[in-house]
Amino acid sequence: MITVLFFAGIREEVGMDQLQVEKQDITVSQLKEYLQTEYQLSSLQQVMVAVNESFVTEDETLKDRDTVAFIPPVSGG
Amino acid sequence: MITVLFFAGIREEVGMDQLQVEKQDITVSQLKEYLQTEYQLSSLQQVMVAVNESFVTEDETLKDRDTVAFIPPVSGG
Amino acid sequence: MELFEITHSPISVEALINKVSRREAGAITTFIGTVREFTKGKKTLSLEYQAYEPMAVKMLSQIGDEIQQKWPDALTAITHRVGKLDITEVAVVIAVSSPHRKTAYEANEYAIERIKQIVPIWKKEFWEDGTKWIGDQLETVEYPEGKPSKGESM
Amino acid sequence: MELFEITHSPISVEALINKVSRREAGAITTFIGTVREFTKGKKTLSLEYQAYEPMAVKMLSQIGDEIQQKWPDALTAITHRVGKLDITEVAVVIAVSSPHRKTAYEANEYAIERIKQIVPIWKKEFWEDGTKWIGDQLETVEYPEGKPSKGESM
Repeated sequence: MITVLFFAGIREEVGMDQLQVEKQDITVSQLKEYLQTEYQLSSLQQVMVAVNESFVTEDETLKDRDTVAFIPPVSGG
Repeated sequence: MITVLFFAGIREEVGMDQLQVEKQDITVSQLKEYLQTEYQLSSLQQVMVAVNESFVTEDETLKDRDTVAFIPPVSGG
Repeated sequence: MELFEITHSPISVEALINKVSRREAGAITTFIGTVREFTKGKKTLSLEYQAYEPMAVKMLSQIGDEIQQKWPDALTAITHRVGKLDITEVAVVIAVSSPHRKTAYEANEYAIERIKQIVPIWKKEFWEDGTKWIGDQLETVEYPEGKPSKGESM
Repeated sequence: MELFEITHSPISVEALINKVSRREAGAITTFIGTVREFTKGKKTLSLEYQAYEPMAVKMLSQIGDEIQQKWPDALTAITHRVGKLDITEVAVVIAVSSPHRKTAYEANEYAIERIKQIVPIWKKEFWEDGTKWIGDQLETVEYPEGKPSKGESM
């Protein structure tokens, strides 16, 4: 199982802070495709992805119990 | 009469904060020469000069009641 | 004492200065990011900051490590506030101490640039006619490498 | 409220920040010059600052005018302390606010450079083996023009 976290505009679009996905051994890119199909998300193209609080690339493979966060362009400061 | 102000190392060398000089219509350069002769001052070469709180050059002419300050290299900040 | 923090309360600039003050420092710079009323002519009523808090703390701490690599003499503390903020309220404070002033300025400016690149914090603007989550403010819409760079020193 | 001051008392950084804080500012930078224990390996016990006070205030104010010319968006406040100071005590605080951060950094650094050129304040160092009035710290012994330049914008 993978935990997926949403923030900012994506959180508002999805309508929830997080969800659990019953998958593993898929890539970040495959997870994105799955979520886009499942939730009709418009804004997953420009987001970065963090796994367990570290930035990763799209080809990172996800393990059971990983926490994936979608990070839209940041605007702190 | 001209009021002359001393600061920092020059103040310690002269042994006073200020003095009155009974002169006028002399240049800054002439005043320096006069003070160096009168007080055996070693350190008037590298100082800047302010008249009535504005920096001036050596050829500035001093009027009666001007306040002249010798400004050694500054070290604030 | 934590040098890198996310807080839900008002930030004390003095507290951050105290975190980096030390006998070998001759210079301390602070950057205080405040909520500005007008951005490109548009009037902001208030802001809301949201953070992925544990990762934001981790990234702030990474910025501290990057600064340590680039300017070994510098000591950095950063606190970013989240939640709703009014005009003139303080959103972020960066304090850097160093024996010499040049380093204190450079490292401080580096920190704010990096915050705007890699720290997962988002700003929502509230205007009279609506709201919007603001994207990347570095005028780059996409990350050419697919993720933010880790900085020269990493 | 005076933006440019010489004081004989401890300086409040918060007070200076408040002087420049305003609704149109998104960035405030501060520079805090503190008494450092070691300079080039030599241990300082304490410092004494002396100023030609009325002229120092006038020159600080001139620096403010120069900044206004170069960065019209910036608002600057500077307070320099005089008298005896111990290690880690604050000698000078410069606060600059601006809508954008770049200006706040640049104008702040300009201010400290100009203070070290034209403001009649002197520092006496107290060491274990003696004292000395410190000269110009910009590594230039003489002023080629016979007096400090008035800055590009003047």
